[in-house]
Amino acid sequence: MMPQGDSNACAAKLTRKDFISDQDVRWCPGCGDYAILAGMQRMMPEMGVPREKVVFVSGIGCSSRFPYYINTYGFHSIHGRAPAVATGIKITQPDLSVWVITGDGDGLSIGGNHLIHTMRRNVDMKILLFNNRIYGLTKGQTSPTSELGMKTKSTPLGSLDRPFNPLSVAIGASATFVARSIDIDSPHLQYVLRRAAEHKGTAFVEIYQNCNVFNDGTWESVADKDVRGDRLLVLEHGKPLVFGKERNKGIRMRPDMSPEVVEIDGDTSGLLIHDERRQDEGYHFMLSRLTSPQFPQPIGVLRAVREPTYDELITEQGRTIIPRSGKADLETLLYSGETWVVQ
Amino acid sequence: MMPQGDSNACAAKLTRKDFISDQDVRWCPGCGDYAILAGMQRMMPEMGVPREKVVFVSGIGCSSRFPYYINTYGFHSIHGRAPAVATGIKITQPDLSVWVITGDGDGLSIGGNHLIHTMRRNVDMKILLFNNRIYGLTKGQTSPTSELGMKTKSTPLGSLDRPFNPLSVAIGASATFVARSIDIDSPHLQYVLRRAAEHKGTAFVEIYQNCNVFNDGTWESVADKDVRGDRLLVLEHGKPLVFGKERNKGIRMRPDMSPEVVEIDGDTSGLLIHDERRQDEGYHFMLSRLTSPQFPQPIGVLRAVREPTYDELITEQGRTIIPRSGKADLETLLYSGETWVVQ
Amino acid sequence: MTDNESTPSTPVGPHRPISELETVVVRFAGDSGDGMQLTGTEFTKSVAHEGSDLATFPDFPGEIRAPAGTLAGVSAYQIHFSSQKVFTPGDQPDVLVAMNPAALRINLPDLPSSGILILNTGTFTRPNIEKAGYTSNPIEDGSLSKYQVYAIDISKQTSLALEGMGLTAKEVGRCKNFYALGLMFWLYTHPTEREEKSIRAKFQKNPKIAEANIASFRAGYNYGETTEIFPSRYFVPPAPIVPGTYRHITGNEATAIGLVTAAQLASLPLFYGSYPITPASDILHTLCMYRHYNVITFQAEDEIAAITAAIGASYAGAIGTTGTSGPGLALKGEAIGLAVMTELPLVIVNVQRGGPSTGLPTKTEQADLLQSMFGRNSECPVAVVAPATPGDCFWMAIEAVRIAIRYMCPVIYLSDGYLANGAEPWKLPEVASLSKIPVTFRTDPQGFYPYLRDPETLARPWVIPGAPGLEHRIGGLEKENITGNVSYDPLNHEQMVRIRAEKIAHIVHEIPEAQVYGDPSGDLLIVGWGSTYGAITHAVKLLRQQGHRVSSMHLRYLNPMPANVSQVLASFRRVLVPEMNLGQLLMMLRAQFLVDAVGLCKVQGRPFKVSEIMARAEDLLGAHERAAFATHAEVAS
Amino acid sequence: MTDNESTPSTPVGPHRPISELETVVVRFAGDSGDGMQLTGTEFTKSVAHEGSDLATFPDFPGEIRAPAGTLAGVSAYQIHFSSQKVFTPGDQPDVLVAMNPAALRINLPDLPSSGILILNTGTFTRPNIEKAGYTSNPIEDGSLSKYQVYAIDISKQTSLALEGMGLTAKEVGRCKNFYALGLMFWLYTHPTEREEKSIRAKFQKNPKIAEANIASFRAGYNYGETTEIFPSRYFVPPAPIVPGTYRHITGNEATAIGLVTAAQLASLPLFYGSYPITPASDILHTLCMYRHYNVITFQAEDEIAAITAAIGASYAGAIGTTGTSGPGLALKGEAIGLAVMTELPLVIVNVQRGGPSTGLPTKTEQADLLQSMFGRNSECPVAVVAPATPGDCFWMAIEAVRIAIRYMCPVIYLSDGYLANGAEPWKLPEVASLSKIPVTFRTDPQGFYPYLRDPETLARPWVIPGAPGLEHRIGGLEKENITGNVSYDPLNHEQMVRIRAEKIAHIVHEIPEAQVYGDPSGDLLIVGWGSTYGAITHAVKLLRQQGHRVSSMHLRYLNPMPANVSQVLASFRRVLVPEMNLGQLLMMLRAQFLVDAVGLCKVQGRPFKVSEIMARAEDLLGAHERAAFATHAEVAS
Ligand SMILES: Cc1ncc(C[n+]2csc(CCOP(=O)(O)OP(=O)(O)O)c2C)c(N)n1
Ligand SMILES: Cc1ncc(C[n+]2csc(CCOP(=O)(O)OP(=O)(O)O)c2C)c(N)n1
Ligand code: SF4
Ligand code: SF4
Ligand SMILES: [Mg+2]
Ligand SMILES: [Mg+2]
Repeated sequence: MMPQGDSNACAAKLTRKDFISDQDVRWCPGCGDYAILAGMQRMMPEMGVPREKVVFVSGIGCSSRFPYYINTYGFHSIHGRAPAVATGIKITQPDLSVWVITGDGDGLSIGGNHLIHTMRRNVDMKILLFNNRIYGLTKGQTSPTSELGMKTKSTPLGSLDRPFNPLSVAIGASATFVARSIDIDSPHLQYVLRRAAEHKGTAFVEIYQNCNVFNDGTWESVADKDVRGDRLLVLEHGKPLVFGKERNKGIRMRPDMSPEVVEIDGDTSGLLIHDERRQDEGYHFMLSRLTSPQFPQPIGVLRAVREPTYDELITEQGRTIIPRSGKADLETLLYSGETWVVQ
Repeated sequence: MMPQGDSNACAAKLTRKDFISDQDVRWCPGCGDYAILAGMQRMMPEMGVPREKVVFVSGIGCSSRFPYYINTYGFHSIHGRAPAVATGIKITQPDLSVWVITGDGDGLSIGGNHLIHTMRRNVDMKILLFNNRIYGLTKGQTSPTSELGMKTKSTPLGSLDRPFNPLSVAIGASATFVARSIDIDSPHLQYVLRRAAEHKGTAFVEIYQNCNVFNDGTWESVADKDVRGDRLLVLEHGKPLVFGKERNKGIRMRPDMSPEVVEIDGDTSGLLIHDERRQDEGYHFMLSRLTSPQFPQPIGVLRAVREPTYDELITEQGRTIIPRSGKADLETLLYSGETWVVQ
Repeated sequence: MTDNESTPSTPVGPHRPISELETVVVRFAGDSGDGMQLTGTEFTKSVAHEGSDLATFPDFPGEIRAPAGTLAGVSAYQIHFSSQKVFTPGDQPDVLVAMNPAALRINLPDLPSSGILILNTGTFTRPNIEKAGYTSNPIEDGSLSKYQVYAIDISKQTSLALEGMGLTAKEVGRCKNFYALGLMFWLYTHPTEREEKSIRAKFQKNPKIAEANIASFRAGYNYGETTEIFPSRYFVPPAPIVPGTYRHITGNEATAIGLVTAAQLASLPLFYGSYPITPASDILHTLCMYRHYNVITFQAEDEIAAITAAIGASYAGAIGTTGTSGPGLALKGEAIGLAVMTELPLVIVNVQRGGPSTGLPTKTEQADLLQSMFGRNSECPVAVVAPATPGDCFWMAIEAVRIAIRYMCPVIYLSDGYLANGAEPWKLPEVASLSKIPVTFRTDPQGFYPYLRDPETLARPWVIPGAPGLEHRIGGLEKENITGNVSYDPLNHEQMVRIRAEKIAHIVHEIPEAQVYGDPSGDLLIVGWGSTYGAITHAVKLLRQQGHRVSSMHLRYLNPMPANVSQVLASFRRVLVPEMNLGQLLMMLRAQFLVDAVGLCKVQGRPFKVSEIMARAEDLLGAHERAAFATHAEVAS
Repeated sequence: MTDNESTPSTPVGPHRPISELETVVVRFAGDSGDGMQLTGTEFTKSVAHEGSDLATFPDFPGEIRAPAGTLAGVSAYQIHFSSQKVFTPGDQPDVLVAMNPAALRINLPDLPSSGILILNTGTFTRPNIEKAGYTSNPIEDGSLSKYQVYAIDISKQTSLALEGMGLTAKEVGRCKNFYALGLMFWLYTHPTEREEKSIRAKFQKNPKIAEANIASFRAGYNYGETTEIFPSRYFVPPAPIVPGTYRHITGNEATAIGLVTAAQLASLPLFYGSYPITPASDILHTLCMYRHYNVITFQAEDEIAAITAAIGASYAGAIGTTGTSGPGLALKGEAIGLAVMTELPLVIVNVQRGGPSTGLPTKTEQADLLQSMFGRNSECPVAVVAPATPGDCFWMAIEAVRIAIRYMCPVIYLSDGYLANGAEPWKLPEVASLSKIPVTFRTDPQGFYPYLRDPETLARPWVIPGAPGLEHRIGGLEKENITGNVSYDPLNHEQMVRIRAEKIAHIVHEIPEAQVYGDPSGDLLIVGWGSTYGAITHAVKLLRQQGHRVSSMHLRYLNPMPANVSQVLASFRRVLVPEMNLGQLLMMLRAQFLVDAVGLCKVQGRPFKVSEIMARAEDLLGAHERAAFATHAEVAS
């Protein structure tokens, strides 16, 4: 829609370095955000999109400082509003690759409404929610993903709010792409980021992120190298739901449509087969609710279906309406309706 | 928590009339809101709660005028914020029966975030969302529940937003009680209202409501007397999912955990049995997604589970903390921390 | 005007004299279902064609349809037409057409004694009379004795006229209003052909109804012609109107068309992010008709999403605009700050309504001026403009866009409910006369910095994503001047705070001086802004005719104010500021210019009457000293 | 003071003279990890016990931990103590303790030449020096020649002192700050026992660390005692302080405790709805410790939910309060309107920070005054109060609650980042001296109307759900006076608009007159509000000592302003208004009183220096005429 100078940076030639900005990174030493930033900078060149065609939009939070550190266009907006800002950008320039970086507070607390409406509209943008289950930037209050009973600066007696499950919220809001990954599992993270990049429509990705200062080890019990095998269910399209260090456990469905964990020895028949593309969300929703300890927690792509995106529909509407509506010049605009002449 | 004069109105003796206020009702003739108001006024006496213990809170919209017409305490707040106002009321006076009246715009558009957070916290209040799939009060713009392609004042070329499914949003937000009814089916509506009243925690009820001025007949295709039988699935706890004028159809689950409609002749074995009380939401979510024409649309109580409510937890916290924390007088409050004396 | 238009082309009834009038005010009033708005606009079109100057005021009930026949359901439409220049819809009607008892009950208080009162007796049934809150039938109980009453059973007359046309009773009922219209055409000697054409056009989808309405219209006309009850007919000569092509336009339409025009003049896509709210919604309804003009309307989930999406659109190279009313503006405050900090162009349309809080959603008010100036955290200056008439909305909308782009800043555009729904004949501009709005997107990486400033305007460059080599990051944290990097440096912060303020102040160099109506100096200056223009100007005109040394200055630019304001204020002995608020412009003038101006405050959800302004002005001219903030309007409380 | 406290109880080194000083300003600066805030507060406690008057200013970096040794990571704590009354933390330090190169780099510019500079040479390694942006080692390149430099390898000294205590290197590193503290104790002849007790108390959970810190503390003390490098020690005599029990308190703590106290005095539950935001979050953190005082803290999903929940709480009979900073206040605007329309008590705490937009979240500013006055749609008046010192936060919080309840209205309470984090010794009030806040919930249905008004205050009755027979409905639409029914009546609307304004204006009858510091009339009046109190008062004190006819008036009530303001303003030749904004109170004073006051505007995210105010005052006293809005501060831009 906009006039553009032609790209001088040939996408093919880009490397990770090209996506490192000149700003020095200001996260606490040891913060999980560093790994996510690195993963993104590694994945970016593979997208084959020139830097000037990429925009990162964020709200406010430690996570939301992300755009400063990646050498593309960036907009560090206000708390919770990044999806709305990004919507305006994407509608105006549908050919941009638009990414939203948000946190569990920014995206699910103050920004929850924009998040679900963006997913409802299926605006073509990638939303990465860094979930550290705490407010980092403001130094440690509960967030909408903090566990019930968690003691924080704002809940010294323990939090009384039941947490959101970000994936369930996304599926409830009819998101077309829903995935999860982990800051410290960089190959998996890059895979999920690539999948998000490839998806047309709103791609929602929850990333387990460690805030080593205010909520250290929040994901240890599921994401630590030594427990992962048993606590995480790595989803692969078309493959049965198998997990466990020895790959000796699987997930089956009871006749009443509830999931159960079963021991398997090699034979995976009867297990649910992961299908990220099916339309009916009951299955995807069920996956999103699987939580440790009874169940392994799923990572990977839960749901990925192609539906018309909001920006496509708008562009399409323009394409079809403009010819139908005849001349669109100022003369026609002004001299319409009932006019009369005074001599 | 508050000092109260004792109730002079003995709940038992109350009748429908006691809940009719002196304000003349200002809805368009023929509006579905009248039926809902009547249903509520009929149900109220059955609750056995004295009028002064009931508060209706609303936002802005035609539906939100509701509190003026029912003779209890009422607060017609601002657009979208009713659940938050109600939360403050309920926390302060946990013994009140708190009802929120909202619309598809008030509750799901501007107020979407407060709605999902209230359900997440499971604050004990009943939320009735009058869904007419249009903005009535502002004279006919699309709402978040308007169908894709719907032509309205603000979308003369057809709406480009995919609609929310209110029940799915609620289940995605971990609501403990989720139900649906219809303005024109008054026995069913009163049943659902009673169930909501009985539920402890956030009870979310979507009510199909007709706006005969700006969106007349929006629910005809499913709710009309003559099609209801085949287009609606009336849920009853413990009963198989059977529907159809001749009760000759049922809903079964495929091995891949997707629902299918099957013809039955009397024999309901193999059909899913409705269980509103089960913890895992996959099944309830699947129900929420059933939509005509492929499926009948469920009405009744989809989900009803008992979990600690936010107000209970706060009260409980107070009960446990106060003894533990010793004297709570001003002397102790002020003369704490490190003090020193200047003679 | 052409001859055939200047005199009525239907034969004039034999015995009836035609008296010429300079000015007439007619009010049509009836139930919402009676189609009074249509009757009014049809009559207005004819008046315009006859060459009178005119102003109209539709006054419909709250958002929801009230039950038929109730006071809450009364809808009215007033037209003021004259052979002289017309500034307002008129303080009070000369002729009141009341289609039912409720309409009579609500509107009669405005009718001066011996005013003409036309009633549809057919609706004065017991239930209707009671619904209107009358204990007895006013037509019979003599309570209307001081008016010239014409009691006609319009309902019955209409059904007689439509007999045999095969219409349902309901359809017949819907034609009543054209009977009344016909009667007015006869009374004011308007030609009927044009109207009949217009009716056919309007109902072309349903010819049967079209013919029925025409029959009803003729019946009304002929009733006047044939019956003897009207002693005379009237004729209002054409007014000296600037020649040109005219169109009847409401403020909301003009605002919408102005925005589209501005975007076209800037060769930019127009992005309008909005969340519906009375009385601004019609701007959205109008704009969404212009998709083929590269207009994108985005109905957001709330006002905050609407404005932040508009900010995103501006960032991406569209002209981002957002529209709302007072409560919505309050919600947009934080985001306006983001646009100020990121120095992006943005137009915020605010159609003011009665408040505070939800207030009186359908009524007019001017009480968001100070909110527009200060309704955000910290020092957060924006430009503020305000149209003076429905037609002026077109021009000020273009101004708002021009300023926003040239200075890379948000502009708040203050309309109000009265302008939004009020209509006037609007002289269409020559397209060629509209000057382009220059836009340059920075594309050259050489020496580029995001906050490099244009020495003249202090504006930063507008760079849009997609421009290779200019990748950069902006946001809401304080920026280092030039580089745009995040900076906590104390001196840089102070410098930026002052630059943002100066940038807005600089706009003064590119806006016209404020016009003074009347002499450049005198005893009293009446200062106004926004929709009070008509009432103030008319009041000043009359006061001057009475020989008073009174002038007026109407501010269409409120921040910054035109350069000559201070000098104009200094040229008058007293300064009066009539506003539909408690003295907001008044406060700004007193603080900025230390002038002992006094306010005339009316906060009743309805516009000033000319007489109210004249009364207050005469007091002041009577030179009694008064306390600075003392104010009084039609009502003292 | 008791004897044993008035002189140091450790033997004084033989050859060192003790010179008495009236006033000292010490600044501790180091890396965030160095524990400078703890060092500062420990020293402050000792100073307080010694009986000096004092003021402190902590200055820590932005929200996120910056890498060790970087400029962004520098944290500082300044204390000003004296045998005279102390008003501010001091313009500049006499002594600067810099624990690493970055701390030196950032703080050195504030140290006057020949100031005392104590450096930890152990940290001046090449990498650290470079991180600080030095090209060469400042200790060696002579760039420090104009200061009294004491270069000590505190790192090494500490590890020597802790040898054999079985500590990790990291643990040893954490003890450095106590070495510096010990040195200061020696230099200012403070007794050591009390401090050692205090350290044991603080680290009781970890005795090993406690002993290590004590050893380090002693080592520092003995270093001063045994080495000869310090020519002399100092002694600051006790100040004439009002006797009583004192407690060190920050503005945020005082605000929280004030709110709890007010609720207790009103025998109401306290409801605090808030969404975390710097610098207001600590109020939430403090209040959530008081659940057993019937305090309910509700961390809402956003600012709008926070305030609307508070409104619900007030409606249900708690005292509803909400707290935020500028951007959050912008979001609350619409909801404040609801509280104004429903006439419910509500306290909105706003801890101002640097803006606009996200701005400088950790820095102080005073630029939300006009937002507080006008940041909502339509005519929407609220009361506005502002504490002057950290301790005053307690008193004004009680005032805010008292006014909100008595007048059934929202009250905006304006603190700022400087008050919020700044601390002062606070004299604890006698509990008995605190007067109850009367509350009556209407429970009698006889003659009840929701908007029946108290003739004195114009307040409507506070009825809470649960009261039988008083069921009624309120909301955001305009109300009919008395009955509270929805009303679109024009005259009722104007009456209600004026009643809401009068209700706030009436508060003037129940607030104290503004105190004038200095003579009641003179050449110059300096008017201030909020946290500028200390700097202004100190400046006035010094100016008067120089013989100038200067006084000051500090406004703790901004809307309405005290009754005597106009008369006080009229009693001075010139009026100067120093503000950390571009002239907001200035605008209010000029508009309301038509006084040609001038502003001194500093918008740098940091408080005024006494010298800046004195300089501007001396200009004005020099009686040169200046344009009304001309302003200038430390920096001209
Ligand atoms: C309107 C507004 N309210 C509150 C804040 C304060 N604030 C900044 S970030 C944040 C939450 C950060 O938490 P999260 O989104 O989880 O990000 P994280 O720092 O944990 O990465 C809050 C409350 C703000 N900047 N603006
Ligand atoms: C802050 C704010 N924004 C917008 C409005 C205008 N408004 C009032 S009601 C409404 C939507 C009503 O739709 P819905 O909630 O579906 O209620 P309905 O009238 O259909 O029952 C809107 C946009 C408002 N009153 N306040
Ligand atoms: S506070 Fe937590 S989330 Fe924020 S930068 Fe530090 S470690 Fe990361
Ligand atoms: S507009 Fe629609 S929803 Fe509103 S009152 Fe009329 S019919 Fe009912
Ligand atoms: Mg977080
Ligand atoms: Mg609706």
